[in-house]
Amino acid sequence: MKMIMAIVQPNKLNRIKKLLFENNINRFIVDDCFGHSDEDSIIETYRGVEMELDLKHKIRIQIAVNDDYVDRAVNAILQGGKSGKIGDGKIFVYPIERCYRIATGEEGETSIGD
Amino acid sequence: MKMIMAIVQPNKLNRIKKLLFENNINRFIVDDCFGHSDEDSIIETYRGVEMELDLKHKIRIQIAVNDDYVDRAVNAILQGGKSGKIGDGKIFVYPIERCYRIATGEEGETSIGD
Amino acid sequence: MKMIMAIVQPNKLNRIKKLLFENNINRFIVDDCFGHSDEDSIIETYRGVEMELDLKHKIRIQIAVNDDYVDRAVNAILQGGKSGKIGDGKIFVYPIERCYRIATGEEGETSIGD
Amino acid sequence: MNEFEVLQHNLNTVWTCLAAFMVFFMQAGFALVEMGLTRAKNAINIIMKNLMDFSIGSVLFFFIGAGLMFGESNGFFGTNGFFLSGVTGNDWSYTFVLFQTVFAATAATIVSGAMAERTIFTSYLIYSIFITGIIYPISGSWAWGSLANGSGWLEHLSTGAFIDFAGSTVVHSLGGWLALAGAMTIGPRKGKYTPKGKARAIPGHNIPYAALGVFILWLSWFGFNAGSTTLGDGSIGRIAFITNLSAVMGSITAMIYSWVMYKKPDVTMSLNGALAGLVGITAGCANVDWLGALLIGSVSGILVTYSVVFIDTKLKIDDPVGAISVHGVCGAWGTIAVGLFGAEKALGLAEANTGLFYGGGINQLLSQFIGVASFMAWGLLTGFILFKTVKKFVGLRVTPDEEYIGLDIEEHGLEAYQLTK
Amino acid sequence: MNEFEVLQHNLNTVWTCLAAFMVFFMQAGFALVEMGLTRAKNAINIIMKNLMDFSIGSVLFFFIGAGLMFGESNGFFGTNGFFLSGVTGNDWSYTFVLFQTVFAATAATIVSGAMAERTIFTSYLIYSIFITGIIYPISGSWAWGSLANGSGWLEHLSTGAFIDFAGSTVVHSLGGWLALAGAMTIGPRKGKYTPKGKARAIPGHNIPYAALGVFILWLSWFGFNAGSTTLGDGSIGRIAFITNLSAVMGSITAMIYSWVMYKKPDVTMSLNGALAGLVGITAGCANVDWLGALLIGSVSGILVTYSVVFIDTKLKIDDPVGAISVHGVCGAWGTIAVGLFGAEKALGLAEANTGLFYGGGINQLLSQFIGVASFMAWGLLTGFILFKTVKKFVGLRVTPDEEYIGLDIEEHGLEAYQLTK
Amino acid sequence: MNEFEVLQHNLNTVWTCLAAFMVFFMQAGFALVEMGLTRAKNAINIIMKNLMDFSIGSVLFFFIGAGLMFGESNGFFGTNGFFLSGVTGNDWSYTFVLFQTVFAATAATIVSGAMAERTIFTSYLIYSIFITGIIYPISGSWAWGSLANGSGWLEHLSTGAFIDFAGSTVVHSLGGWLALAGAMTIGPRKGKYTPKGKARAIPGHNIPYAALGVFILWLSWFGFNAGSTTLGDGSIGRIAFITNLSAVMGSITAMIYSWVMYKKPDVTMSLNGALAGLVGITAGCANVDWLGALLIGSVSGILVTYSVVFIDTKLKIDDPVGAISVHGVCGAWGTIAVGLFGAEKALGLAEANTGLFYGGGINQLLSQFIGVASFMAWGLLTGFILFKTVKKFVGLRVTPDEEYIGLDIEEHGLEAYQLTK
Ligand SMILES: Nc1ncnc2c1ncn2[C@@H]1O[C@H](COP(=O)(O)OP(=O)(O)O)[C@@H](O)[C@H]1O
Ligand SMILES: Nc1ncnc2c1ncn2[C@@H]1O[C@H](COP(=O)(O)OP(=O)(O)O)[C@@H](O)[C@H]1O
Ligand SMILES: Nc1ncnc2c1ncn2[C@@H]1O[C@H](COP(=O)(O)OP(=O)(O)O)[C@@H](O)[C@H]1O
Repeated sequence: MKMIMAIVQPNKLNRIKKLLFENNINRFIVDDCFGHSDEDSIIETYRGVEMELDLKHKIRIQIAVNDDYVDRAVNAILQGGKSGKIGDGKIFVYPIERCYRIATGEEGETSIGD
Repeated sequence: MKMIMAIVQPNKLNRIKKLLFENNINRFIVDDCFGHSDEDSIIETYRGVEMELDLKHKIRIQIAVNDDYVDRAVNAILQGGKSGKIGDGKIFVYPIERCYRIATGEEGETSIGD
Repeated sequence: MKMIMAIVQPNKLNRIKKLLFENNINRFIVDDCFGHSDEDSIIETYRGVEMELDLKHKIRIQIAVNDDYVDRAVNAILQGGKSGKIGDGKIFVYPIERCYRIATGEEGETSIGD
Repeated sequence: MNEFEVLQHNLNTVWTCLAAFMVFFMQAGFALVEMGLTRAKNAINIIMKNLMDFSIGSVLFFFIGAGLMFGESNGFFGTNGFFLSGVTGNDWSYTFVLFQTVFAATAATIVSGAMAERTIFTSYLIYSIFITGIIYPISGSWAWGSLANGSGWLEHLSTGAFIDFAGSTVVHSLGGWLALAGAMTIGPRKGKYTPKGKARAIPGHNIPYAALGVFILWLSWFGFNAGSTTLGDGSIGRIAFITNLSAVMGSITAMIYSWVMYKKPDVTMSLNGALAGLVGITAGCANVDWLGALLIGSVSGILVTYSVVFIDTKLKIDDPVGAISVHGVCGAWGTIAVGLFGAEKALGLAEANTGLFYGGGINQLLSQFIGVASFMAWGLLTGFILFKTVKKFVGLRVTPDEEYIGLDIEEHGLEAYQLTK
Repeated sequence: MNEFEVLQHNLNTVWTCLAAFMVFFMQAGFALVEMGLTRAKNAINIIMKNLMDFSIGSVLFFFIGAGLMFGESNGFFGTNGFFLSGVTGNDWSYTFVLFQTVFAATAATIVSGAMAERTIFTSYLIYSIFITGIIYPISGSWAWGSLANGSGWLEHLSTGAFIDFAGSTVVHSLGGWLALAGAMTIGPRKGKYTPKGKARAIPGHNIPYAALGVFILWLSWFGFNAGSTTLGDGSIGRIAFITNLSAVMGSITAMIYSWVMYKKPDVTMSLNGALAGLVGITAGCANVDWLGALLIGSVSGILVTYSVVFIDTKLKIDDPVGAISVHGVCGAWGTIAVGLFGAEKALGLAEANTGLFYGGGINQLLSQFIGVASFMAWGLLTGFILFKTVKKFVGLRVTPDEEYIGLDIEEHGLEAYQLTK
Repeated sequence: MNEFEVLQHNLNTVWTCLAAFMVFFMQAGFALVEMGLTRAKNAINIIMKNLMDFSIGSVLFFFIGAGLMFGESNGFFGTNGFFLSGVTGNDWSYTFVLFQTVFAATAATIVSGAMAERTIFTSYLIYSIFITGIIYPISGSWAWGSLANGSGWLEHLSTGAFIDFAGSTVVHSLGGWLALAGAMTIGPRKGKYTPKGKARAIPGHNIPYAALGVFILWLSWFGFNAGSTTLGDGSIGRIAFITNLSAVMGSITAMIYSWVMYKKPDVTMSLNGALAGLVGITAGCANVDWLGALLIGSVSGILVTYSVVFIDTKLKIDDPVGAISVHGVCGAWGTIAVGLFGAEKALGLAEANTGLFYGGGINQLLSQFIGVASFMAWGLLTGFILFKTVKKFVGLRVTPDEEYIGLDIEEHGLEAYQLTK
């Protein structure tokens, strides 16, 4: 079992969601985060004093999948999240050892999705 | 050392916290996230136009523990988070290799908790 | 490749950012979370009824790095996040198996940073 | 009318209209206070309730309520002047009815606060209709009927006419008792009490809204009280002054009391204290002197703080915004206080003072008690009948799931905030 | 002037000034409604637009607009009284011009809502200048010129003078038609329609702001309508009453209609409904009776809801706040309705009623149509010329990137909220 | 009084009361501006400060301040009329004192902004008491004593009476100088300056609040300035007009100046500009013509922007909301400007103009300088004594930890927002 964590542009979320559904991946979580990379920082002036807005709003997606679903999920995100420009984001994959479904208490591969 | 990440219903947080404390697990972080699963999406109409609210508000709990604490923590969450209905959430366990306590700089098993 | 996740005090973020940049670590994400540890809970009274504020506002930093960057990153956080008091936070390191840059689709060590 | 009278009449119209506009603005104030002191997931529902009780209430009061309240009375309620028949063709009547309408809407809005975060929207509309259309105007006619064509029994007590100048009892405490009946019938919000019955705090989601709401209400209250003269004459400055003095004392004593009792100066209690001072002085704002105002306000501020905690933790009645304490308890107190501090002679308004402490004997105090008691009885009686009936036939309370998810999504299909998009 | 006249004049000044202050407050109301119904990332831009169109508009109207609108007319616009030459040395003129200025600012502000979230700030300033300085006062002179020294052709129609008491058409529907031209010229927001042209919902970010804005506008509208007498006399109570009745009916019917059509009582539609009722009654608030007000408001509430959805999903014109429907459509409806419900005789204002349904024949209705049509033609014509010209020479729309990141950061270098710091 | 006089008196009462209500509403405006321009973690503290300085200030001014300011003067301050002894039994006095009270509260509130986010609440209460109860009324008596029974030395200068019609100096710049003393004594917020002394930006947490606050203040200012006639006569329209003209010019020039200097039109500067224009015109709103207003406002807008940056980055005094610049600097400028632009003759108010540029010679300008200088000296002197004393005996500043966590939790035990629950 793997966890996929992706950092993407907020305006790509809907496209990625659609592609995930099409690939039969229906379980994930999403939240807001703020990222720094080589994207230009914005320098603004507040009441005459400079300030640097160096953290850009991004969306973080987390998907736990069985091993055979990893590629599909990654591809869906790669495809849906791409504009080809710096700032498009990253995907990270890391192992998980156990998974439980709280509603039933069941453990293991079947608990991750349907 | 393991990291336990759980996605639970917001109204279960207090119960889970209580059970964790009872099991002597006193260190964790909590934040808001938005999840999609088989739970029904809500279709609403905004100014005559349909919109789908397919992301439900969830709470994410993250707990880093030494190996002998994993089962206790998982059980506390399974018990506290359960209503038996779809939407109750998931628990994922994955390995961590190192842990540091910032206040002291110490590394390793002792740094994770007391 | 490793993922470094740190929980730190909000007022230390700027110092940590500066140290990361100095160590040539320019890619990370940051968000808000709420943590519980041995730090004292605050007991407040709202309209004559006691309530416990036992979750403190913290900042979570996540940095994915190649193996040779781990120590630098950890040290930067240890140094920048330290005040020596309880509540300073934790750093966790865990393995990641794959990494993709969405803009280019490239995979592997080069995709993680420059 | 001679020219002077025409001019004074025009001035009265200008003044009363402006006061009515200010009282209208109370709807915004109440909505903000109620939203601020409850959770984000129910904010839209609160907006809808405030918008709709004013809207439906206006129509009903125009057509029915005004007749019940100000028509020729059968002793118990007015019997003519329905469907604006008393209004058309007379400019002053429009002004008067408009002013009275915005008052009527207040009573229903008070109830909204005490039953917030768990009431079915349809049921809310239904009981609002009865409150503004029937319950409020009938009892209103007892005390205020003679302002137009009616004649209420409380105006003819043998102990002297019941005094409630701008409505501590007629409007506010009636609303408070209805709120009490409502909050008891519907029960507390999920999670408000532990299984063992200990009260839990459910903090409001936006204290700045509550504060802005209180400032708006305070502003509006100048119209409420000083406007109740419906006369643009010299007395309005005094009434406004007296009103303000009570309000500021209410906020001061509530702050001090909460500081002493709960260790920190509590913002929501201080805000409630200001409202309590305003509710308290509403009955006597034209009849008491500055010392009276000072005392009425000071007591109100303490009373409201004590009462909020008592109702919440001892009676275990869940009133998210403190409506019962602010409007019911302090409204009653302020009305009774006129029997203690009535200073008409000292103010040059009458031959003698009516207040017990001002040498007026016990009579006025008795009248005040009779008035307060009859409104309390009426409010609780009609309230329980109304809410139990609605509960039986339509249901009063949303399902636990709806309550958990929030009325905004469940009843109105929208969330109040989308702050990160 | 004799003493009575002096006093009445003073009273008129007090009344008109207070009404002007209230109308000024509309700027806050419009800003809140527009912010509430759009996304957080453009809130500061909306604030700047409202602040600046009022500021620049005030100066322009003082110096130029007032002359064009109220100077001696060449039949098409006023030709003197520029640079305050008609004002100085006459106290009443200051009051009058101040009152008219706050009206003029409204027209530009209406456009702002329909073009929100995608317009270049500089371009906004430019077209605002033309609207408040030239477009609005010229057409305004046609209907209202004779309030001062002018004389408009719509005041001398052979079918009888066009009636638009407080500006359903002169102010609101003109603004609405300009908004239509603007929204069409600039095109929809990114993501508003799917590639296949299906409308997508872009929910507002802060419904409580929208609600507070509506309450503020409602309050201000009492000044807008009743203040348009510029006379402190008995009629203002009636006008305020009539205004309120239409507003409440608008919110009620909009709520019901949205409930029936879209399954839940929709908060933003109900709020729009109240505004629609207010816009609708503005033309006839001094000329219709309560039945007329009831019907005008009721129709407005339904009309606005229908129109918002129609414009959004059928015409595919993106108007984030519904400005075209509220101000354009309901303004036109309300103006025409005066030809249906004009009840001057019944109200004791004139020899005969003018409304078709009140026995006044077809003439007034024709006048109303002529008025509405000429403002519509003027608004669309000048609007398209203006927006196309600005588009050509300065550009109207921010880049897709700027639109995506938000105008607050891109145009003003600041985010509206920092809630977690 | 004959019947005319009675009517005029009634009209004056209505007008002055309404103006007082509007000025009261400034408290909401100031609270919103201050909250909006500071961080979320201190919002409740700001609410409490505004509520309490008005509440405590009202009581103090009623009982003590009014006597010091308007009692018979010993040359330096009033010596009778304490404890409302001058008020009771006279309707007009209530109105007058109410109006003056809401002014007095303003001075203390101004200080609050400059010392925001780091002051101990108890210390705030203490110094508020001294400002409203003693410092403000004493200097107030110098310039305004003769409005009632007093007689101030600034009213009898050999160069002619000091003119400060509605309080650019008496209220605003006094508040500004006290704020300067306070901000200097307490020192900058943690993190405001780098170790090397470079200013850092600490953006406000809710710009929409700041904007709503400015609109509310602007509305209230019409009451502040035009109400200062305490006469419902023709002049109020002119005063309101002049006031508005200066405000709009302030916001325009501040926007342009910030645009030129810092590349983008800055919203908080534009909002400050409007306030600066209002503060600037307050002294001369009854004495200057439109050209004067235009210039006073334009200069105010630039001055405030320049001054905010200068005080922040050069003097390194941390004033989160710009109170010193808006009220102190622009108040002084506006007062001096009366000596430049006084146009009494042109306005038909007096035999001759007093302004230097209007042919009035240098005398009035000298009087204005004397007035401004004496208030500045008084404000700084009493301010430093007051703040240093409080600092010594009670402490002025919260601990670094409290400042870091926020005053809301630390001083009041509650957070302002719970948006995700
Ligand atoms: N190594 C990393 N660790 C954590 N977050 C990263 C990393 N690389 C990129 N991100 C996140 O992804 C966002 C987008 O990155 P992007 O600019 O596309 O990366 P790159 O410049 O490497 O192509 C950044 O704002 C940052 O939040
Ligand atoms: N495989 C997964 N990966 C990421 N998040 C998940 C996964 N499965 C469930 N979740 C999260 O947990 C929440 C509750 O899931 P639930 O509906 O109880 O899952 P299931 O339908 O599998 O029982 C979902 O809203 C989603 O946010
Ligand atoms: N084992 C853990 N798992 C998850 N979060 C932790 C853990 N230990 C500490 N934290 C987080 O770090 C924050 C600061 O911890 P701190 O009080 O410095 O830890 P300690 O008391 O162990 O030194 C806590 O509020 C909590 O959110």
